[in-house]
Amino acid sequence: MSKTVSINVEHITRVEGHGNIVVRVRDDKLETCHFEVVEAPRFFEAMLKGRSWYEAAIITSRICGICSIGHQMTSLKATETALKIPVSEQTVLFRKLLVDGSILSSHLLHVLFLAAPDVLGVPSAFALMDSNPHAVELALKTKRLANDLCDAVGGRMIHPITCVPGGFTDLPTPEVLRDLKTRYEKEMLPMLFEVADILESVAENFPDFTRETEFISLGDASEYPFYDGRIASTDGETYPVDEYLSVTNETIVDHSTAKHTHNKRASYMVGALARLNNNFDKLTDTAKQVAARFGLAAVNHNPFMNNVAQLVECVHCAQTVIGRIDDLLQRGIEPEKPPREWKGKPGRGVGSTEVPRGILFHDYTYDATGRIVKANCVIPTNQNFANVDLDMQAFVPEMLQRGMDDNAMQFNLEMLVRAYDPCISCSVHMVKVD
Amino acid sequence: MVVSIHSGYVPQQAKIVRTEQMTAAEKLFELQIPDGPLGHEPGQFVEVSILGVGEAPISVSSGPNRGPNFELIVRKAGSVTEAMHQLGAGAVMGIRGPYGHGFPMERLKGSDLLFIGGGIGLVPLRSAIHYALDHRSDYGRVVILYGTKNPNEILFRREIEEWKQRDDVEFFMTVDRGSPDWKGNVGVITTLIPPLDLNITNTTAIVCGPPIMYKFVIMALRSKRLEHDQIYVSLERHMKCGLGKCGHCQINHLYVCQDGPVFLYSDIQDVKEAL
Amino acid sequence: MKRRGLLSQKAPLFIRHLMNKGQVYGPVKNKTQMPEFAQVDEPSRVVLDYTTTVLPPKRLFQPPEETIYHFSRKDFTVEPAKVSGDGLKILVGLHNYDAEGIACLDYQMARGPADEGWAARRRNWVFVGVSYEPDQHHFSPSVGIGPDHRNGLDLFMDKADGGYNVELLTERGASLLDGFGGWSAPLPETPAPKFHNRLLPMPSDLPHILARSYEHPIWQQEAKRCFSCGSCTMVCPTCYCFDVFDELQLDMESGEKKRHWDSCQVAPFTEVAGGEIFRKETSSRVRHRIYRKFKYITDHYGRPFCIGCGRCIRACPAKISISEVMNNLARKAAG
Amino acid sequence: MTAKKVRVGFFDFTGCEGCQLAKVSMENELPQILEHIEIVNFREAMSEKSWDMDVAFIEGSITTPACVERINRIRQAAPILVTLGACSTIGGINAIRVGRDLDEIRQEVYGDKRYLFPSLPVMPVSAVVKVDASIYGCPPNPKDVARFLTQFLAGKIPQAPKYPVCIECKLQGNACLLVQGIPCMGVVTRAGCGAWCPSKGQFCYGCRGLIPDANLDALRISFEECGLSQQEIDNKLHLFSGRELEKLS
Ligand SMILES: Cc1cc2nc3c(=O)[nH]c(=O)nc-3n(C[C@H](O)[C@H](O)[C@H](O)COP(=O)(O)OP(=O)(O)OC[C@H]3O[C@@H](n4cnc5c(N)ncnc54)[C@H](O)[C@@H]3O)c2cc1C
Ligand code: SF4
Ligand code: SF4
Ligand code: SF4
Repeated sequence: MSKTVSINVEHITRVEGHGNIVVRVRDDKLETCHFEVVEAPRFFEAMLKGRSWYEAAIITSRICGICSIGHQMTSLKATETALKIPVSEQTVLFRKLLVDGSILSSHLLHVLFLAAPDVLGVPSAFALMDSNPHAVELALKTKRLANDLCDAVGGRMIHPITCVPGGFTDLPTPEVLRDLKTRYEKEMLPMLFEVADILESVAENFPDFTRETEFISLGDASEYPFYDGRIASTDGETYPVDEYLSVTNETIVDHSTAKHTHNKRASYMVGALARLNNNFDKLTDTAKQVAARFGLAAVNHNPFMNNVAQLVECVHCAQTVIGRIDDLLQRGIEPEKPPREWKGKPGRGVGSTEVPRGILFHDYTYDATGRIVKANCVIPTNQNFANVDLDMQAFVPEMLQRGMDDNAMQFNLEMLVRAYDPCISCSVHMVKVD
Repeated sequence: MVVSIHSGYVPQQAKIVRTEQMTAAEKLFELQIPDGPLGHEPGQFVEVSILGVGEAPISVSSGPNRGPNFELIVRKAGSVTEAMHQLGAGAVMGIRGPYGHGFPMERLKGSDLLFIGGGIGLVPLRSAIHYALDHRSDYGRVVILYGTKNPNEILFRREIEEWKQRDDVEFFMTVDRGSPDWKGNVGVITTLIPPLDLNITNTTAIVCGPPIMYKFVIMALRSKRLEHDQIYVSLERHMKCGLGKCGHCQINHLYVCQDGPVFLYSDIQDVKEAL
Repeated sequence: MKRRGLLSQKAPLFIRHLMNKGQVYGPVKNKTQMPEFAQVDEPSRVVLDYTTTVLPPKRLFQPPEETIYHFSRKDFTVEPAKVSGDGLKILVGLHNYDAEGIACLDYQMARGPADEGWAARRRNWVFVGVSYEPDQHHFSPSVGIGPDHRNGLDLFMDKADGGYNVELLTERGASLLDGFGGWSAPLPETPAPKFHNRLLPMPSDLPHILARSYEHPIWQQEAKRCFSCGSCTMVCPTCYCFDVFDELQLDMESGEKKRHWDSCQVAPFTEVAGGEIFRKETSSRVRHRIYRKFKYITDHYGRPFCIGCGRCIRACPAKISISEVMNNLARKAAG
Repeated sequence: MTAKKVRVGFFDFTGCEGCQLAKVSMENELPQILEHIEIVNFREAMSEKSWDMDVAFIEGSITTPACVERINRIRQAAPILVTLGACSTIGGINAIRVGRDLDEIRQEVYGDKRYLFPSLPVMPVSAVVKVDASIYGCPPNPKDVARFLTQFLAGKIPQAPKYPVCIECKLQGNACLLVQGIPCMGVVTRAGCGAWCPSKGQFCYGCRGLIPDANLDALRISFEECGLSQQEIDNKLHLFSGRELEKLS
């Protein structure tokens, strides 16, 4: 009996931003299968034009509230590179600390509020309150701790206040840092292990699906690279970040307001799984042990494992937070005096960091008055869309073969999209098309 | 040793004994406090609090001799007044006060009284009207002028009927804009003043209404040759504490909550921000 | 007057000594390295050499934000806020004009129904003054608070060569000195400080100048620059206006009645239901502030309700200067 | 309290989702809040949906014809409609592009495929439907959100302050940045954030929009004295308040 399937998920829930899943199978033939981004366009590159060096990070922060710290870091790096604004070692340490916090905060939100309901079989985190109150408590507490770290360093977690070109306008006191360190040791790590226990108990609910693809992230750095590094691929090559255009190759597709990207293959994946696949050996030992409990090792080609990779990164970050605070306390904290005025030469700068959802590029060209004449931002979620489409196109026939009904297929497809942790609001931006 | 502070702000519980919807926006509350009566002078006000929402200064509208309870008439104007409107008989609100200087009813003994109330301004005047009627022989003529924007906004309809019936009260009313079934005067309140036949040397005018009304009423009274020290006004201002501290109700050097809300016109005629 | 020398390096010892006598408050470095009146936990954090603080010491007696009472909506219980009335409190590093500012508010807070919070927090204080080097905004001598002014102070640390000469002014002050052995002989005096700003008129003339300046065009002129931001009044040691509001906890039952400083310079300050704003024009608000400093209360207090600290000038983003306004009015009145 | 829970829907339009995040970031408060409200529609956090609600919270600005349709539908369903965050309340950062030709921007970003993406001038929700109350800020301050909720649940429609950030800045005891020559927008910006940015040494960039009667002439003078060019001053004013400035002129 030949099968006809029509799946149409309008505004998929529990993802950041608006996207639709459209699948049409007629007489066993896959006619349409893709993920449509219908988020309203936001035109950030155009918004940046004419803006001053001290405003770029404020504006690009608003590309995405969830990755606002990552956008600020990337933006600041691009501006500092372009205008040659010096940055102290202390600034970099604090920025890395802030990035750790933002990774934790975002991953915990995604794993526990947005993705976990799928594997735990409930419709939302609110429903989880009845079925698994302890999981909710863990979620709230760990996230609070992640946010507290961001608040302390950035002034606030969403659209941080203190990060400006050349440094910080305000820094936490040693007392605050000491307190955070204790809480990360005594509370954060044990709670993350409990989260791991919960996920491990439902590990069989992660669908078994693999499709070979390329994984791209920062890499080739002295530590697990959230803040710095070269562009690295599981296909073996590395590239300097300012050659990112040759890796991303953005194109416009008709079914989506977000652009698609590809490198050597038809698509590539970015995000926690990509980072882990490229940098497994840089993880802390404890993080590696958590990965091992889920059979996760480099290179893993199951996109659903992205959620597990996020958990592994949480453990890693919680530990690096502790180390970095020790480091800062030992050095002693100097008040910073970031420049209020900057007279530089015109120039171009590319900044890249890893945000929770993958590798991010900001590319600014400044004129002599310190105003942006050209800007480009390439956002991780965009880089994943082509890979999501190809995954779906491979997954649907597999599911048909397993004899799944429409509902089960829809559930699995939504789960697949969520596994990528798409952050659609930031994806909707475009490069200047020449 | 630990000391309590700000006990002056602590409200006492007032129980709502009866409510009456007077117009679409105004509601009457009859309140009872444990050790009633309130002990207020006509023209004084209380700070009413709805815990969690806030406080609002509200005039005591009933006369001091009207039994253990007292009445407030509240216009729905914002948060606190809105919240009050949601309360019915049996509910409790907080009351502190009474505050301020009221109408000097003792001093006015023997005088003819001319009450001029515009809109909700009749609410504080009513306490003085009650007082005058409860001590009717102490006063000369009692004349009441009352104006509202339109007939729908008329307060105290039953009471007004009673005043009209009495032959020791002269009551005149007008509305700014009439309606098909309105038979009475149409026009602003100042139009009621010229026809009055007053015993000028022995009349005291008591005025309360919206800010814009005072100037014109006083002009009309002046052309009747009433002196500045024969006119009392009751003023409204933003108020937060009622204790002469928060500064919101200040008009030049005066605090409405402490020095007023009732002022002798001659005392404030040179106070620039007053009227 | 008894004077004893206190070498600079002994000052922390002296503060430590005071900490044994009572709770010590004073200008301590805050997070942004600015002196701010607060409790002293460590003598070395006290800043004795400063021009002015952003907020005046009134914040110790009327905190920027404070609880009036706690309530529960469930059973309508109301519990007034409490403060500790125990023990001696010592305020070190107070400038003489700020002591006068506290005196101004002592007067105002006791008028009519007394402010219980102020009264309770003002009990048991000993004030230890210190001299200061004026910046370009100070004009205290013009309102009768010259460098030798000692009103309201119990001890005074007069800056001298190499340290301070400590003056004993009251009995209360004397009791603080018992048991401190770190004195030296009186130190050589330093020249009296120079003031860079001043009021032209005599203090007693200020109300008269304002009496005839109500309709003066200067209010409109200043209003063009004024942001109505309220900073001038928020930092003024003799301002005391506040807003009262309720804060409910998320349990929707318990909450607090609170107050925080408010400013007559912002437009909504006089707004009533119906939208009427009684001081609608910026010019009327600019005028109101200055009349409050030099006329309204002055008429019965007998001295300016401004202590010349210059905080309002320092804090004004529009660079409006109360001394300049008064001087312009005085000049116009004279000429 | 056993009172019936208030049924709440959250709806997002064009924005960065920071407001969504601001809500779920109230970890300490969330459990208590959920005792008083029942969330019946919240795409980002849940899969079930209902349109039977007492109040709708709207995030994001109106930027496409589809947005207009959807917000009208929500307005019809919700007795009370509250905007949450700068985008829905004042147009937000999206309104940076106010005053620039929309087609030109689309061309710049999408090239000759621009026809695929219909777009309207950025609008705050109030430009399309009646708004009953607003929570300002980009992002909204969690304390402000909590304050709003408690007041709202206590039966009052909370109003945002009409005075500027400086009041709160002074309550914190900060020395003024503008006086030090740092171009702070606090003097013309609606308070309610607790002077979040100036208290951290950063100038206020006006995310809560302008106060009524903001003295913009004086602001221009002050900013010139800080060394800003006219273009920079315009940029600063248009960062969040593009829509509000348009209303003024
Ligand atoms: C001496 C006096 C006697 C009054 N007597 C009565 C009366 O008998 N009946 C009656 O209905 N009303 C009376 N009012 C007016 C009443 O106090 C206000 O309508 C009420 O405070 C509005 O509060 P709200 O919380 O409902 O409004 P809000 O939501 O707080 O505010 C609505 C508007 O009212 C303004 N407002 C806030 N607080 C006050 C305040 N304390 N006074 C005036 N406006 C304020 C606000 O600025 C805002 O513009 C009197 C006012 C005064 C000063
Ligand atoms: S008015 Fe200005 S100078 Fe005078 S006391 Fe107040 S802040 Fe100081
Ligand atoms: S720093 Fe900004 S917010 Fe603070 S007082 Fe100055 S102008 Fe106002
Ligand atoms: S200080 Fe200004 S920019 Fe910062 S949160 Fe407040 S209003 Fe927004």
